[in-house]
Amino acid sequence: MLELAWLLVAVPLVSGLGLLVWGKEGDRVGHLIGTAASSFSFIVGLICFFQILGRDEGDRSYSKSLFTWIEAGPFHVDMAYTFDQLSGLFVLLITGVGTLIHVYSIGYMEHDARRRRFFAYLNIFIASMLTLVLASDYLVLFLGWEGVGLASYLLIGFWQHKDSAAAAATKAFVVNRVGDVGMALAIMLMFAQFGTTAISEVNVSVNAASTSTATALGLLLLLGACGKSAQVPLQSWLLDAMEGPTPVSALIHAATMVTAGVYLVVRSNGVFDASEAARNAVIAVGLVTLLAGAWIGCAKDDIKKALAGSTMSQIGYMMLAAGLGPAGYAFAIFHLITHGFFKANLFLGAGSIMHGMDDDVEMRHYGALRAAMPVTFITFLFGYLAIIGFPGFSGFFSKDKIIETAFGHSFWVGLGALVGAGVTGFYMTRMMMMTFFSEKRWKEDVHPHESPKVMTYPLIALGALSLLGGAMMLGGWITDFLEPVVGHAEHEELAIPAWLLSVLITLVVAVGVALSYVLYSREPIAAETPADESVSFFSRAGRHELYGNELNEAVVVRPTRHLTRFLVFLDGKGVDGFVTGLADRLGDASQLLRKPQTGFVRSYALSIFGGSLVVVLALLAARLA
Amino acid sequence: MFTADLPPITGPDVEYSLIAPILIITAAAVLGTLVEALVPRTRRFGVQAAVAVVGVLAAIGDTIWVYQSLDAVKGGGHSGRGQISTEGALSVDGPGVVTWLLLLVFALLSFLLFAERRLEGGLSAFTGRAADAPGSAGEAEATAARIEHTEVFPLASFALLGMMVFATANDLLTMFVALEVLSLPLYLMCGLARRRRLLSQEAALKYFLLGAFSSVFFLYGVALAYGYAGSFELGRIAVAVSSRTGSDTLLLASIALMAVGLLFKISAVPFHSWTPDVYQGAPTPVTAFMAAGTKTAAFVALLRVFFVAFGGATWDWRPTIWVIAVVTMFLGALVSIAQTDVKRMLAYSSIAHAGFLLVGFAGAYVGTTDRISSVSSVLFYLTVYGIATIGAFAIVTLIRDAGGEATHLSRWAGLGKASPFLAGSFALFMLSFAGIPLTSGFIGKWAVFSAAWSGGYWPLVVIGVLMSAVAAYFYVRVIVLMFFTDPVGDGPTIAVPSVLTTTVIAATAAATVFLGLVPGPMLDLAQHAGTFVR
Amino acid sequence: MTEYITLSMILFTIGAVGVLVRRNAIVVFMCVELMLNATNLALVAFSRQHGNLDGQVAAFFVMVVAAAEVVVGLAIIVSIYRTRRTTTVDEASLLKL
Amino acid sequence: MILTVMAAVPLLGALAITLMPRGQSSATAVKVVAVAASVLTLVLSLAMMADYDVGRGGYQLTEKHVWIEQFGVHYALGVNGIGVTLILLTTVLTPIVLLAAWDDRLPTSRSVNSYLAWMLVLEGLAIGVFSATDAFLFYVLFEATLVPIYFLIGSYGGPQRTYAAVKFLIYNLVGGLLMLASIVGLYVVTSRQGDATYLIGDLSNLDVSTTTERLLFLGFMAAFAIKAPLWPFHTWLPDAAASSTPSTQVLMVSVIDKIGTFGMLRWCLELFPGASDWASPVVITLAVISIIYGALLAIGQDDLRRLIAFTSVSHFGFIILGIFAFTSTSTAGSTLYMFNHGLSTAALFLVTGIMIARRGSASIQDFGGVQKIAPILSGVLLVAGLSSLSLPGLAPFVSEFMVLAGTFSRSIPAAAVATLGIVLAALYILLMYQRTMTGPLKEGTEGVHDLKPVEVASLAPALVLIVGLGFYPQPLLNVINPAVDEIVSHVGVGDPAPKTPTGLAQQTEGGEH
Repeated sequence: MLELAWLLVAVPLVSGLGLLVWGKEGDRVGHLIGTAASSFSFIVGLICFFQILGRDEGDRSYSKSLFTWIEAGPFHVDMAYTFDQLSGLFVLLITGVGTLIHVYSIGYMEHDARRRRFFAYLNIFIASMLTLVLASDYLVLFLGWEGVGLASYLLIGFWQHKDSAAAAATKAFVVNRVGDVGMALAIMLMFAQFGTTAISEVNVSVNAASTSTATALGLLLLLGACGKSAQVPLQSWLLDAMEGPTPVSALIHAATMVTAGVYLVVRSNGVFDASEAARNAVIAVGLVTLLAGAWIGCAKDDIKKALAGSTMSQIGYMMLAAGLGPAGYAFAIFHLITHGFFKANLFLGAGSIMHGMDDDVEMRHYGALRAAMPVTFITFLFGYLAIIGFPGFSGFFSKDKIIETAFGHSFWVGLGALVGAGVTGFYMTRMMMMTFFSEKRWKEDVHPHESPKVMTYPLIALGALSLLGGAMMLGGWITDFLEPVVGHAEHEELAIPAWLLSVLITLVVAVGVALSYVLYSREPIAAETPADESVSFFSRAGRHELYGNELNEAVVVRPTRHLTRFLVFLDGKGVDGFVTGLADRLGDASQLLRKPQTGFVRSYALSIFGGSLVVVLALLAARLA
Repeated sequence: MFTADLPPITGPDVEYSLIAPILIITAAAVLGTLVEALVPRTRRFGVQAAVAVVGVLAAIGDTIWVYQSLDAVKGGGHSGRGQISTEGALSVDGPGVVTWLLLLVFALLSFLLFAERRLEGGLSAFTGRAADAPGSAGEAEATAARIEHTEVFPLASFALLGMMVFATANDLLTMFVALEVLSLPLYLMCGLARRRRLLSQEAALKYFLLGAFSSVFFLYGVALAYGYAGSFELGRIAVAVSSRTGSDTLLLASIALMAVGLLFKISAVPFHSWTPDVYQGAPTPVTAFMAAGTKTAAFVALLRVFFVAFGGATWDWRPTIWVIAVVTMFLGALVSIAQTDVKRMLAYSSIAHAGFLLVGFAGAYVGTTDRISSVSSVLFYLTVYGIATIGAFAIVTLIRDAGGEATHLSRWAGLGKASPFLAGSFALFMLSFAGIPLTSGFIGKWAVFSAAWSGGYWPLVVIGVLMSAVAAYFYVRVIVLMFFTDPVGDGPTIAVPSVLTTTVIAATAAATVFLGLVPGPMLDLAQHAGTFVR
Repeated sequence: MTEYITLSMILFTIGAVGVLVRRNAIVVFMCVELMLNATNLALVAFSRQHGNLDGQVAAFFVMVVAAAEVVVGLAIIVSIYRTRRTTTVDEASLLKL
Repeated sequence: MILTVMAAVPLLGALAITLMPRGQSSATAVKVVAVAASVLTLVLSLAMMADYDVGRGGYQLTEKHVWIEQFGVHYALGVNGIGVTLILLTTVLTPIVLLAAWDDRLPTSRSVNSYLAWMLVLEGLAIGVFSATDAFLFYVLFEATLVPIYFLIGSYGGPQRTYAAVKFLIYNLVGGLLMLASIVGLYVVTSRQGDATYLIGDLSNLDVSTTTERLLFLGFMAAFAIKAPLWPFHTWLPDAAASSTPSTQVLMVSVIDKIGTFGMLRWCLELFPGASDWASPVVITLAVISIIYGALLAIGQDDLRRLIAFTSVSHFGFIILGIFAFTSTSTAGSTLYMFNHGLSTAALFLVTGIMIARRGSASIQDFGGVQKIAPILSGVLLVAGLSSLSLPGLAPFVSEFMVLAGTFSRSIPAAAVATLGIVLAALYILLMYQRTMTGPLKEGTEGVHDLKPVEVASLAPALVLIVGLGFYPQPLLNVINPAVDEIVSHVGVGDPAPKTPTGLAQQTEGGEH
C-alpha cells in the first residue's frame, strides 16, 4: 500500500477540485463525497501506518519519487514523498481528526447554501496538509505549506459577505507570507549551500557546513514556523482567524495546520541539532508565546478567541519542547497529537454550543448550559480535563513531559512552562464556569438545545481520545518509535525525582483552577463585557491581544501605507513627470525657436550674412586650432 | 582671303552622346517656348504638358542608356565611372548620371501634378495672368476666359536643365551659370499660384532676393577659388589644394563662401529661413518640384565641390559641416513640432532631412566598392526623400476647402475615416520621414548613419537618432490627427483628382514601400555609381 | 594687386550691408548687383594675377547672368508693386513663424 | 519554412479581414475568420513542436535568404528553446484574446475589421521577432510591432487613448532608435572585419574593443529596458494599459513586452557577453528596484488596469533579475517566467476587463461584494490573482522560485530583497480581491453578472495551463534548458558551485559544529 500512499493526497485533491468545478448539481451529495474522500485517506493512512509498524525499527521509512517536478541546471526537485514514523503519525492525526470534523460539518453547515464549496475547501486542505507532512523535499513541503495557507485563507473568509471575515482571511494570508519569506530564503540557502533541497540530504549535509550557516538556516525556518504556527511575533492573525466556521477553527487553527511549524522544526532536527543558537531562539519563541497565549486566553470573553489564545499557548509548549533538541522532539510531537485531540474536541464543543445559542460566541451570554446540552458538556469536560493536565488524561502526560524536560534544560524555562500550566488551569476553568456553570445569562428567544447526532458522535469520539491519548506514552512507546527519525537523547537526571515534579505541576494547576473557581463563583458574572477602564491592566492588555495588532499597525502597516502613497506621488510627479516635462520643454523650445522666423526678408538676409561670417571664421579657426 | 594670317580655330569637341539627356531637355524647353508662341490657346496646355512629359521620358530613356555606356576609370585609388566631357565643363560620371535619373523622375512626377486640372474646375493650379493684380477685374476676366499660364512647363524644363547641369558641372563657372538657370525659373514659378496670390508673390520675392543674395556669396567664393588656383576646373583646384600652393586664408574663405551658397540651396541652418515661407507660399506642385529637385541637385553639387575640389582640405571643413548638420537636424526637427500648417511642417521637415543628409556628408567616407560610401548613402537618401516629399505634397493638393487647399492641420482631423487611401498614404510618408522600418526612410537613415559612423563620427550618429526621435514626435502627431481625432465641423472636403495626381500618389506610395522592403536594386545603383570622376 | 581684391571686398561688404539695411526692394536688388560687380572686379584682378583669361571670360558670364536676374527680379517686383502699391520689402511679411 | 508560414498565416488573415465588408452584418463572419486564422497558427506551432528536436538545442528549423546584400542583411529565421517557448505563448494567447474580444464594445464608427486585423498583424510580427536570427531583421520587426499597438491603443482605447498611444510610441521609438545606432555600429564593425553581416552566428563571436562592445550593448539594452519595462523606464506602461481594451492589454503586456526580456537573452547576452557581465550589477539593482517599486505602486492603485500594469513591472523585474544573474537555473526560470507571466497576466487582464465592461468603471472603489452575484467570475479572478502572487502549485511559482534560487547563489542581497516582493504581491492581489469581490454588495455593482460560456471558454485554457504547468513544468523546461545552457556558458560566468555539496557530508559525518 505504501507505494500507493500518494493516493492519500490525490483523492481528496481530486474530490476537492471536482466539487468546486461541479457546480449546483453537486450540492446534494457534495458533503458526502467530501467526507468519503477524507475517510478514504484515513483508511489508506491506517494501512500504511500498520505496514511500517510491521517492519523492524531500521527501515520504517518509505520514500518514493513520483516524477521530476523541476529540473534546470543544478536545480533538481523530485515530486517525492516519505512515509515514516513522523509523517505516519501526522497522517493519522490529520485524516482521523479531519474525517471526524468532516462528519461534524455535515450537520454544522447543513443550512449553509455553499456547503459543497465548504467541503471542497476542506478536502483541499486535507490534501495540502498531507503533502506538507509527506514531502521528502523542502520545496514540495513548501507546496503543501502554501496549500494549507490557501485553504485556511478560503475557509477563514468563507463567509465573505462579512467584511470582518474577508479582512481576517487576507490578514492571515499576508502574515503567513511574511513567514514564507523566511521559508523561501531557507530553501534558497539550502540550494546555494548544499546544491539540494531534499530534506534528508540537507539534514545530513548541514553537519559539514559552518555553524553560522546552520544558525541562519534554523532562524529562517523558525521564521516560517512562527508564521504558520502563530508564534510571536507573527501571532496576530490567529485570533482574527476565528471568523471562520468553527469546524475550520477546530481542524485548521487548532488541531493540524497551526502545528505545522512544530512539524517543520522537528523535521529539520538535523539543522537545529547543528546550531545551539537556533535552538535557543526556538525556546525563546515558544516560551514567550506560551505565556502570551495563556494571558490572552484569560481575558477573552469570546469563547473561540479564548480557545485560540489557548491554542497559541499550547503550541508554545510544543515549540519549547522542539527547541529542547532530541530530548524534546518526541514530546513535542506527543503533545501535538494529544492537543490535536482535545483542542479539536473543545472547539467542536464550542461549535456545538454556538449551534445551540444561535451562533453567539459571547461567553457572557452563556451560563448553566450543562443541563441544556449534556453530551456537549460531558465531552467538553473531557477536553477541559485533558488540557489542564488532570492526572490520567492525555494532556497530563504530554505537558508533564515537556515541563520536566524544560527544567532539565534550564530552571527558568521550566519555571515559565510551569506558570503557563497554572494559567491554563485558570482560563479553562473560567471558560467552564462561564459556559456550563454559574447562572443563565441567555439572550431572550434563545433556546439552547443539544446538537444533532452527526455532530455529537464526533464529539464523543474526540472526548474518548482526549482521555485515552496518553496511552501512547505507555512504556515510552512514542519516544522509542520516533527515535529513528528525531535521534536519540540521553535522559538527564533532574535535581528532584520526576514523580515529585508531576505532583508539583498538578498542584500549580490546582491553584489556578481554584483561583478561577473562587473568582467566578463568588459574585454573578456580568452579562455585558465590563468597559476597559473598569478592568485591570492585565485584562485590558489581554483583551487587546497584548497590543500585537497596534504594534504591527505602527511598525509595519502605517509606514508601508505612507511609503506607497509617497511612491505613487513620486512616480507621477517624479519619474513620469521628468519624461512629460522633457516633452513640454521641447514644445517650449520649439515655440521659442520659431520666433526668429519673423517674415521680414531682411532678417533672413541677416541670418545668411551672419551665418556666412560664422562659417568663414569657423573654418579659419579650425585651421589655426 | 584672310585665311592665311588667321590662326586655325579648332571647334570644341563635345561628346554629344554623353550629354544627350541635357540636350533633350533643352530641346523640350525651347520647343515649349515655341509652342507658347505658335499653338492656339485652347490646345496649348495639353500640347505643352505633352511636350514636357515626352521630353522628360525621352531623357530618362537616354540617361539609362548613357549610364550603361559609362566606362570605368581608375580615379583616386578606387573605381569611378564616366568621364569629363565638353572641354572639362561637365563631368558625366556615375553619381552625376544617377542624379540625372533622380531629377528626371522627380520632374516627371511634378509635371504630372502641374498638369492636374480637375481640382480647380478644369483649370490648372497656376494663375491665369500673373500680370493682373489679385482680385482685379483682369484676373476675373482671365479666369472667365479660362486663360492659363502654360509657360510653367517650359519654365520648369529650364529649371530641370539647370539642375542637371548643376549636378554634373565640372567647373565652377558652369556651376554658377547652372545655379542661376535652375533658380530664375523657380523664382517665377513660385509667384504663379492661382489661390492666395499675395502669399505666392511674397514667396517669389523672398526667394528671389535671398536666392540672388546667396548666389552672390557662392560667386564670390568661386572668384576666390579662382584666385587661389588660377582655374575654375575642379580637378585643377584639387591639385592646387593638395599641393598647398597659395594662401590658406584665400582657400578657406572660398570654401566657406561656396558652402554658404550651396547650403542655402539645400536649406541648411542658418541659411534655411527662406524655406518655410517659400514652401508655404509657392503653388503646391511647384513646392513639390522645388523641394525634391533643388535639394537633390544642390546636394550632389555640394558633394562634388567638396569631395573633388576641396577633398584635400577635408579636415578643414568636416568639423564645420559636423556642427551645421547637428544644428540643422535640431532646429528642423524641433520647430516642426510647433507648426500648424502642413506645408510649413513639410518645409521644416525638409530642413531636418537636410541635416540628416549632412550627417552622411560629414562622414566624408569614400568607401570601397562593397561598402556604403557617403556619396551612395546620400544618393539613396535623396531618392527616398524626394519621392516621399512629392507624394506628400501631392496629397496636400487634394485636401481642400472653399479657399483652395486646406493646409491648416486642424482641417486634417478625421481624414482617416473620410479617405483611408489618402490618409494611409500620407501616414506612410510620415512614417517614412520618421524612419520607421519597412519604409524607405528607414533604409535611408540607416545608410547615412552608417556612412557617418564609417567615417568615424559615431557621436554624430547618436545625436542623429535622438533628433529623429524628436522629429518622429511630430509625424506621429499628424497620424493621431488623421486617425484618432474626430473631424471638427464638416471636416475637409477631399477633391476628386484626375488620374494624373492619383498616379503620382500611388506611384510614390508604392515606391516608398518597395524601397523599404527591397532597397537592394536602388542601393546597387547608388553604390555602383562609384565616386566622382575628376 | 591686393588693392583690387581689398576694393572688391569693400564693395562686396557695402553691397551686403545695403541689402540688410535698405527697405526698397529695388535698392536691395541694386545692392545685390553691386556685390556681383565686386565679384567681377575680383575675377578680373585674379585673372590678371594668374595671367590667364578665364577670369575675364567669367566676368562676362556674370554680367549676362546679372542681366537675366534683372529681368526676372524686376518682373517679380513689378507684379508685387501692382498688387500692393509699394516696393517696401518689409510689407511682404505675411509668411512667418 | 514552417516559421515563415506561421508568421504569414496571421498576416494573410489580417489582409483577408481588411478586404471583407465592414459593418454589423459581416461582423460575425469577420470574427470567425480572425479566430480561424489564429487557431490555424496555433496548430502550425504545434506542428513546429513536432519538428523541433528538443534534445538537440541550438537553432533549428532555420531558413536563410539574402535580403539586402549591401548591408549584409539576411532574411534568416530559426528557433532555439527560448524562441519556441515564446512563439508557443504567442500562438496560444492570440486565439484566447480574439475570443475574448468577441463582444468588445468599440468606439463609435470604428470597424471591428481593422481591430482584429491589427491583432493578427501583431501576432505575425511577434512570431517573426521571436524567430529572427538576423539582427537587422529582428530590429525591423521589433520596430514594426509598434505600429499595430499604436493603432490598437489610439483607435480603440479609452478616453486617454491618444495621449497613451503617442506616449507609448515615442517612448519605445526612442529606445528603438538608440538600438538603431547600435545596429548601424554592428554593420561598421563587421564590415571592417570583412564582409558585413548581421547573422547571430557570426555576431556572437565578434572581436571588438571593450568600449565599442559596451556602447553597442547600451544601444540594445536601452531598447529592451524600455520595452520590458525596467524601472525607471516604465511609466508608459500604466497609461497604455489603462487606456486600451483587454485584448490589447494582453497582447501588449503578455506578448510584445516579452520581446524586451527575450531580446536581452537573445541579443544582449549572445552578442555582448562581456558587456552584459559588466552591466549586470546595475541591471540587477534596477531589476530589484522594479520588483519592490512595482509591487508597492500596485498596492497604491485604484484603477484595476493600472494595478495589473504595475504588477507586471514587478514581474518583469523578476525576469530581468533572473536573466542577469547568469545562472542556468535563474535564466531558465526567467524564460519559463516569460511564459507563465504571459498566461497569468492574460487571465487577469481578461477577467478584470469583463468586470470593467459590466460595471462601467475600472475603479476598485466602485466594486464590492461581486462574489455573491458572480461566483465563477470571482473564482476565476482569485485563481488568476493567486497565480500572479505566484502561489505554489500554480505555474508562476516554479519560475519565480527558480529565478530567486539562482539569483541567491549569485547575490544573496538581491535575492533577499526580491523575496520581500512575495509579501507585497500577496498584499496587492488579496486587497484588490477583498475590495472588489467580498463584503456586502455595493450599489451600482448589480450589473456585474456572472461569466458567459464563451467567456469561460476563452479563459479556461489559460487557467488549465496555469495549474498544469504549476505541477508539471518539466515539458517546457526540457525545451528551455539546452538553449539556456548554451547562453550561460557563452556568457561564461558559470554556475556557482554549492559550498558544501551533499557528498562532502558523508565523510565528515557529524563533523565540526
